[in-house]
Amino acid sequence: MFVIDCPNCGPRDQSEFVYGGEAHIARPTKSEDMTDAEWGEFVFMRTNTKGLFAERWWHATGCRKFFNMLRNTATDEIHAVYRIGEKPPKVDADLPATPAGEASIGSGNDAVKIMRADAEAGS
Amino acid sequence: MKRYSALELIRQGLTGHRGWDRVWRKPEPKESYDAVIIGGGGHGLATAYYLAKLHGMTNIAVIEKGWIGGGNSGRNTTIIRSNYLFDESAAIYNHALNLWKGLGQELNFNIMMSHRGVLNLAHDEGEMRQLKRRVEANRLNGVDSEWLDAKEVKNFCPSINISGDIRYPVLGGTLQRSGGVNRHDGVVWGYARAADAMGVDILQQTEVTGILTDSGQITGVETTRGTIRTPKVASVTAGHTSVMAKMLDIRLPVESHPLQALVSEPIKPVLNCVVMSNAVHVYCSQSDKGELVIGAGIDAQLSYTQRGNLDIIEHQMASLMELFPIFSRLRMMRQWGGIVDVCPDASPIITKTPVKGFYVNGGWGTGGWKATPGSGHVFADLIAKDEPNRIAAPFTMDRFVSGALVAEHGAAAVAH
Amino acid sequence: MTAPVRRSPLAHRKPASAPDDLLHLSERAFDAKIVLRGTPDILGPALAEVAGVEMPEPTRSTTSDRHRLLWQSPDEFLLLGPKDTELALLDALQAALDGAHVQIVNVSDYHTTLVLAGPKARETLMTLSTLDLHPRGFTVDQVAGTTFGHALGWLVQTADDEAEGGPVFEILVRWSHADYLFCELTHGARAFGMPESKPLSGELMEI
Amino acid sequence: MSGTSRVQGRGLVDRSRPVTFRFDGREIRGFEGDTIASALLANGEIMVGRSFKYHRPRGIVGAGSDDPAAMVQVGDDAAATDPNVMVTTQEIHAGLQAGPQNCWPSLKYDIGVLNDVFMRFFPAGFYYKTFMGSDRFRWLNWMTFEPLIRAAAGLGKAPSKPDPDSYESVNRHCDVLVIGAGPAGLAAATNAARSGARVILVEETPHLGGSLLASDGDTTTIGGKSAADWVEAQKQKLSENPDVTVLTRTTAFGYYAMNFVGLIQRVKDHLPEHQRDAKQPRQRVWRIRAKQVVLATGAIERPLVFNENDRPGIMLASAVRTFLHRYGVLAGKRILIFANNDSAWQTAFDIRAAGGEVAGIVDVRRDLDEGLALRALKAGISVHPRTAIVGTHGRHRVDSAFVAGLDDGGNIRGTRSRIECDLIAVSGGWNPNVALFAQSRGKLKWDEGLASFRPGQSWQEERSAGACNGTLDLADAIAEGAKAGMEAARAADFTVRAVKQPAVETDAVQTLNLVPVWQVPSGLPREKTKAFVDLQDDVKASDLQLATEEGYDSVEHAKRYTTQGMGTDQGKTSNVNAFGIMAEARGITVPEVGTTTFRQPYRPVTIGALGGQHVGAHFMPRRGTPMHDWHRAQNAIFEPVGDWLRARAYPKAGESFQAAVQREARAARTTAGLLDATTLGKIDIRGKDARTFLNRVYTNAWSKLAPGHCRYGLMLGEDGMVSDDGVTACIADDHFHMTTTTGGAASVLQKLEDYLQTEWPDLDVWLTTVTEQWAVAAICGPKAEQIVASIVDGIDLDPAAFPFMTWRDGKIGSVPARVFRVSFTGEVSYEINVPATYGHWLWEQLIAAGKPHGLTPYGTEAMHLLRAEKGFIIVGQETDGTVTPGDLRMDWAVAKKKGDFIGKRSLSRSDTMRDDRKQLVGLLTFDGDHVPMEGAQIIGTADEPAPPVPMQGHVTSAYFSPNLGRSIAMALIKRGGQRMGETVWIARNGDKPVPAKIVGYDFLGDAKGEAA
Ligand SMILES: Cc1cc2nc3c(=O)[nH]c(=O)nc-3n(C[C@H](O)[C@H](O)[C@H](O)COP(=O)(O)OP(=O)(O)OC[C@H]3O[C@@H](n4cnc5c(N)ncnc54)[C@H](O)[C@@H]3O)c2cc1C
Ligand SMILES: NC(=O)c1ccc[n+]([C@@H]2O[C@H](COP(=O)([O-])OP(=O)(O)OC[C@H]3O[C@@H](n4cnc5c(N)ncnc54)[C@H](O)[C@@H]3O)[C@@H](O)[C@H]2O)c1
Ligand SMILES: Cc1cc2nc3c(=O)[nH]c(=O)nc-3n(C[C@H](O)[C@H](O)[C@H](O)COP(=O)(O)O)c2cc1C
Ligand SMILES: [Zn+2]
Repeated sequence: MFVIDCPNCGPRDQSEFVYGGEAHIARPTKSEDMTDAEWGEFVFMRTNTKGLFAERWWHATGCRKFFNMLRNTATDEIHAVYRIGEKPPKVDADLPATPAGEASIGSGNDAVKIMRADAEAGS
Repeated sequence: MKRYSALELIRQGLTGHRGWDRVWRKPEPKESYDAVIIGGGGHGLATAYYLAKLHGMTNIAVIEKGWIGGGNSGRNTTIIRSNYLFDESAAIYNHALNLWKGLGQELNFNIMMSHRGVLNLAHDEGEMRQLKRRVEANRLNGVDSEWLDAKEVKNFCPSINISGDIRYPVLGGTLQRSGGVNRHDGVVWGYARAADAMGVDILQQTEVTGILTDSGQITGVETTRGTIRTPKVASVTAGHTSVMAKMLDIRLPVESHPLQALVSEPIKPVLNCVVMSNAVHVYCSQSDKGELVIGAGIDAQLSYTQRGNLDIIEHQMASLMELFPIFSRLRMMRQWGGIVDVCPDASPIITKTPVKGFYVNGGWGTGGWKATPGSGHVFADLIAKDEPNRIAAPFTMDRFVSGALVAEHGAAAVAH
Repeated sequence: MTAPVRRSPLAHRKPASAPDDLLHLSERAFDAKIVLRGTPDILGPALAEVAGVEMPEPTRSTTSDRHRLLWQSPDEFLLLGPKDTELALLDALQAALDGAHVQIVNVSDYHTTLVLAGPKARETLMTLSTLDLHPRGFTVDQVAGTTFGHALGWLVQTADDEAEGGPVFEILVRWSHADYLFCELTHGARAFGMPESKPLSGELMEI
Repeated sequence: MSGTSRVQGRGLVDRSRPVTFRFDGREIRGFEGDTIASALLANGEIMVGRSFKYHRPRGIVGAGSDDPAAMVQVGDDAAATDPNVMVTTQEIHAGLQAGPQNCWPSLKYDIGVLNDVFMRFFPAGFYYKTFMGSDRFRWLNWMTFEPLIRAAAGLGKAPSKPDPDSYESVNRHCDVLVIGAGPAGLAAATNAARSGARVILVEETPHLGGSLLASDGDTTTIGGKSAADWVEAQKQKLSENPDVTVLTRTTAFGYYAMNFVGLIQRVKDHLPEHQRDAKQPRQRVWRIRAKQVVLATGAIERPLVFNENDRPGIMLASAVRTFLHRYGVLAGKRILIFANNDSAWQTAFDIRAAGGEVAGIVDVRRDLDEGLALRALKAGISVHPRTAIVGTHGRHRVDSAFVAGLDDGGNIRGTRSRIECDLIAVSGGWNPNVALFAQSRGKLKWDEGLASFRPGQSWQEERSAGACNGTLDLADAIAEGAKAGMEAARAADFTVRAVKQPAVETDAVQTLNLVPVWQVPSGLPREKTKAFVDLQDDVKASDLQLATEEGYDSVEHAKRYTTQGMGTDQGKTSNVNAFGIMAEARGITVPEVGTTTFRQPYRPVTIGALGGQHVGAHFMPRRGTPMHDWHRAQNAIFEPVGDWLRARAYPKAGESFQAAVQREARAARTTAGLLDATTLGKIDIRGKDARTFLNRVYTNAWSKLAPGHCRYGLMLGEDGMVSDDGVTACIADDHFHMTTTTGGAASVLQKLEDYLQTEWPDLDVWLTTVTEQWAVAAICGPKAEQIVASIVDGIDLDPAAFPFMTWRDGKIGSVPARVFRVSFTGEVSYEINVPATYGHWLWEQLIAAGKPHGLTPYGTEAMHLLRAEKGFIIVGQETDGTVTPGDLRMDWAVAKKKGDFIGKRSLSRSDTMRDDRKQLVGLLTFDGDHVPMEGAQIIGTADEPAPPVPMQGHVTSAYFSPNLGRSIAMALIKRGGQRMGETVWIARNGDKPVPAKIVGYDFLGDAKGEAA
């Protein structure tokens, strides 16, 4: 379970929060001018990043505020929280070496160990 | 391929089991293939098998970044049923169910397909209405499905608690007798062995790291073992579907979440069927080896870690106690997680893409195991003919533009 | 028509105690409770004037002789006052904040207050709460909106651990969760000899 | 035969307290502090069960939770029996009943052993190769064989009655969590605690001390104290520190993300019934959030894999020491040692020191430590270097071993000779217990000296110390523990000075000098060699080799194909051997093979304990309204609506549910009805932009709604599908009171906050939930006005003054009340809101005031019926997430001109604009007495053709309407809106379809005009 550092209330157990999905998807203001495809893009399409990912959380039981969080979805490491409207800060993260690969440590995906990583364990 | 049989087992038993063939080769990647399938899960291997068997495409490769079956295929609770609400879903899942029936024999590999029956329980008026609607739709679609009242539920599955005292009493449920469970690893291995025997190269420990195109047409893939040329690339990567699509700058309506499951210690048979309940959130069956196999919930956040939180398991166990108080003293032996690719309408994507020669099969979320043969079958058809067939057609990406979702999510109790 | 009777959600529960004053659990119903939405700079003067309380720091509460003001979010505060003062408070606050971009809502009946006091209060709460409730982690006047098992509530510590009788916690819990929480707390404290209250159940649900 | 193997003066068992228990139907005597295992061994018994697959006899191998297979069924009570209990961890107590499992008719004579006879035909994964049916014998498929296989599989039996015990989970935060209370863990805990940090120390066994308790306490001194006294001193230090919590009989079972660690404490399992405190749970889960973790979980000895190594009587060398020193039991009368390293020699010395007989030391190594050899010589122990055990003998317990010499190639040379013995103590080396480290997602590294994996790179805030870190030397382990404890405290922001660590003097063997041997050669062909790796699941070395040859060579495939490490012990003692054997079979190194994934739990955890206290009556809150007690008192039938329980109907004595519903619904239209509507969600909305906000969240227009008025609104998701509805009242120009569906209350508020905070932060609007501030009684019917008039003050109820879709403030007695003239039934209706604490009183006043007028309380079922008569939808019943306002034929509720609102754009997509979508209509069955089933499908023909049958839609609601004297139904039907008057058929399972006419869904029409 995560401990999430609410920008207003401080570190709290994940059970107090509601996940709010991908961050920084602005609702179109001129939807009437959009094609069906463009609108479908807004409603349904997601980047679903493996790696550093900006997402929203809602502190449902506490301050009831939405905020943003930068998390490495390949390791679940939380790198930063920041307020709605702010830009994601720059952080260093242990990102997967290849698009579908695993971070050098912490991914939890021992099950899809790649040969070369196996060999590394020996050294 | 040496055929498996009881006789062969005895023959080998007498000679020290030294004469078995390798289940699949360990080929070096060729320079080029007629098609490359990314993802050596059940769906990917089934796709390869049907491409080779039904479409004569044998110069193909299945590329798997880890070991085959190491994705969701190796970590699901193997619940198989086809009692979906909408015609489109019923069609594809029932297609799969029919293929499951003879699959062990067809593959010459015992996949332990056990048609022991799947119960879906209703605990309130809303669920009763939904499930009855489903039973009726199923019946008219030719899907085996029946309604049981609470007593009939108890008769069919004696270990369930149908007492009226519990928080959400069992009011009734649906039963699909042809539903059940099977041995997930066996399915993966059976497909792999059969596909390999027809010449399909299964490349394990090979990760696709890039997809090559030339003026909007697929030309090959980059892998951790070099570049492979091919005019057709099919992604069947479940949790990693978005990652694959991103290589071609395609966004998909998919989010990848951890989904957990667990097994209890093995015990003598106590649960004779599959039990699923949405309101109380229980998915449970007992494996042939004796463990209770219990599906837990999905974590809200997306994650690629194949792990999940303890509280999900705790809630799950509290729920299990509602329906099966006699399981309280059993013990959880192992818990694990997978990465499921969830679509907003809880239906899969089987589609061509704007890039010619790039096909995507994914979005099966928490419930794609049951579709494995059907999914592979129709996807092979799509890859071979470059057009979705009747069963696959409703599942293209177009629906997220037009709005013609196959909204099992809103309409029915969908999970596993 | 009979004279109005106010009934609290836990009217059917008697205060419960564990032996040796290890723990006391009771309901304090009918506090006046007003939610104030607005920024502290706007609310501050009005609250000082009407209730004599200062604006609390985040996750803290402040008190005056009759009132307690709980921080709930940067723009949300909960004012507690004596029984039957909510309408007067409402009027006074409305007058003091007339025209400002604020919201003032009477929620006196939304919550009731559970008072949990005694040396075993922290341990009891920790059967349900994921907060760090060690005296180093949670101190007097601290406030947290959180979960207690399946119930939601606002927790505030109102007396110090060193105080006679040990620490005192108050939980503001909504009507429909009050019985559940009361019973969970007695259940969690059974090891200290607390008599257990069983959650209400037995509603007929089968036709 | 009691106590024959006890050694005087040793062990922590209390010899003044004998305990008798039953095993396999016999009385066994032991002492308080014994486990089943130590008591059995003391009585000369070692066999306890049968293996999973071949039903081979299984005995005690380990002395703790690492034992692979010595499991029994405890308790013979149908409710409180426990399968698969490890005899090595279950403490004995009076009244304990234990019996063997997985054997029939008895432990000694087991039919299942036939599997053993045919073992050669049942290699790993044999079942994948048969039972799949053939063209000729299709019936010979899995469905035929499965029941037999299932009955043979499994181990113990589940209870058949609900668990009488209770469980609990608690939360704790700490600065330093130390797992394992061996020398390293004790040093870590005491040194961390010196800093003032909050420390929790967890130990799986009943005692602190770890491996120190498994050694001769007199020959080792720590800081000048005997080992036992040192442990006692540490214990004392810890217990005096109020910031330290020590938990024994507690296992850390799961290391999760962000230093969240789950512990399982066995509170009462070791106590006899009469000593079990009813106030305590049977087991308790501790959910620990630690700033820092110190892992000091020790090392697990691994056995050697040799031919016929699974006979009862073949035991880990360290277990022999543990039984001797911790329990004062010599596990055998004549003990043979078999090893590839120095540490097992200690076992030989200890046995001699305790007066036992050592049959010899068989060691596969050529070069032995001279000092050790000398010590053996002095102790009169014969040593066989460069020798291996190649076979064993004995029916239910080993009685002798066959040994043979090894050549330099590691192959058998010369002839076999026989050594008589009743116990073989084996050691293949030590595996650092890295399970928790690996769970925390740390990276393992291969240690050549240990020939095992140990912690490499940490990922979480954690450090390993002592044997689990590969540090086997006692002094080093203590120093490492102390350092880890201090570093952990510092990392948690405490200061602590280093102090001198105690000097350690010991003559215990501290060296290892291991020569790895993954499979001891037997000189026999593979098929004749029964060299077991996983004793529980009967995985032999040959199975792993076969798997490799067949192509299941990835460690994960081999695991799944052979079931290696998939038993209840999860391969604690066997996995590394298996990896070694696979490496040899593949011709690669062990680290190249890699490990399988370590998963939670470290040791199986009771399912009930994971559920904790949140089961049964505590499962979910039963949310009730202020009027709930009244409904209960009337014996109402309830229904769950989300977490709420709502009264569904109030049948009178002897009245059926259906009759009650009909009566209630009739009364609501003929006299008056009263509904508890408290559960509706309510949101107070305030701010100068409130109207703009409502315009954006609802489909219809809100700009002109005047104060005092109410309006019905539909809410969509961005996908254009109806997601909620409700009536919102304008209180003042900048102030609204919104209602939502009961189930939607929380999600609507979240959604509104979301849009407000993230999309439209420029809007000046505040939202506050007031759902439970108000109790709501909805009274309707011809007599409603009269009844309301008799209790409400300050409101002119004249319809002209208080028209439909308005609200007024008034008073009931002295209680302020807000009354809404809205209607969900089509009847004149008043929704009276009072502060919740007056709800019960209000309800009673209405009941009393209504009595003379025939006021009848009605439940949700009649409410559903009444609204259907009037053609009002219920979100979630008429809708299912696929329904637009147009589909509901409620275009009137969608403002075309007001600008954007949530979901608007989706309504003009090609599919949502299709004209053959399903639309909501009314249905009147030709037979007015027939009430269609809700959920029934609509078809186009009078007879049901063979499937697949084209379906046109389904019945969403259906009732017998007492007010219309016939059945009514609502249905979503393709193109329904354009098919008024058409006949369709409602399919019925097994019966002829029922014809029905498509009609509008306002069944009452203008007769009851209170419609939005
Ligand atoms: C806990 C759990 C329980 C479930 N229970 C059920 C159930 O009871 N019933 C049911 O019907 N469904 C269930 N499911 C869902 C089901 O498991 C999946 O829908 C199904 O197995 C998907 O199969 P697949 O072959 O598409 O995916 P996978 O088996 O996941 O295969 C995808 C493969 O792609 C590989 N891959 C990814 N990226 C790359 C790359 N770049 N290069 C090469 N290879 C790559 C992965 O390593 C993986 O092996 C469950 C899922 C989980 C996690
Ligand atoms: N000479 C050798 O070959 C050899 C081998 C192994 C150990 N040792 C000895 O081990 C000692 C090292 O001490 P140590 O403290 O590292 O190990 P230890 O074995 O003394 O203590 C480990 C403790 O951790 C407990 N434990 C393990 N897993 C647990 C869990 N999940 N939850 C709760 N408790 C758990 C065990 O019950 C045990 O008491 C040295 O004295 C050394 O001599 C020697
Ligand atoms: C249906 C099913 C049954 C399983 N039974 C067992 C079992 O008996 N013992 C076991 O240790 N693991 C069992 N597992 C879990 C696997 O060991 C493993 O955890 C899972 O395949 C995920 O892989 P991973 O843990 O290596 O990541 C089972 C898994 C599934 C899907
Ligand atoms: Zn917060």
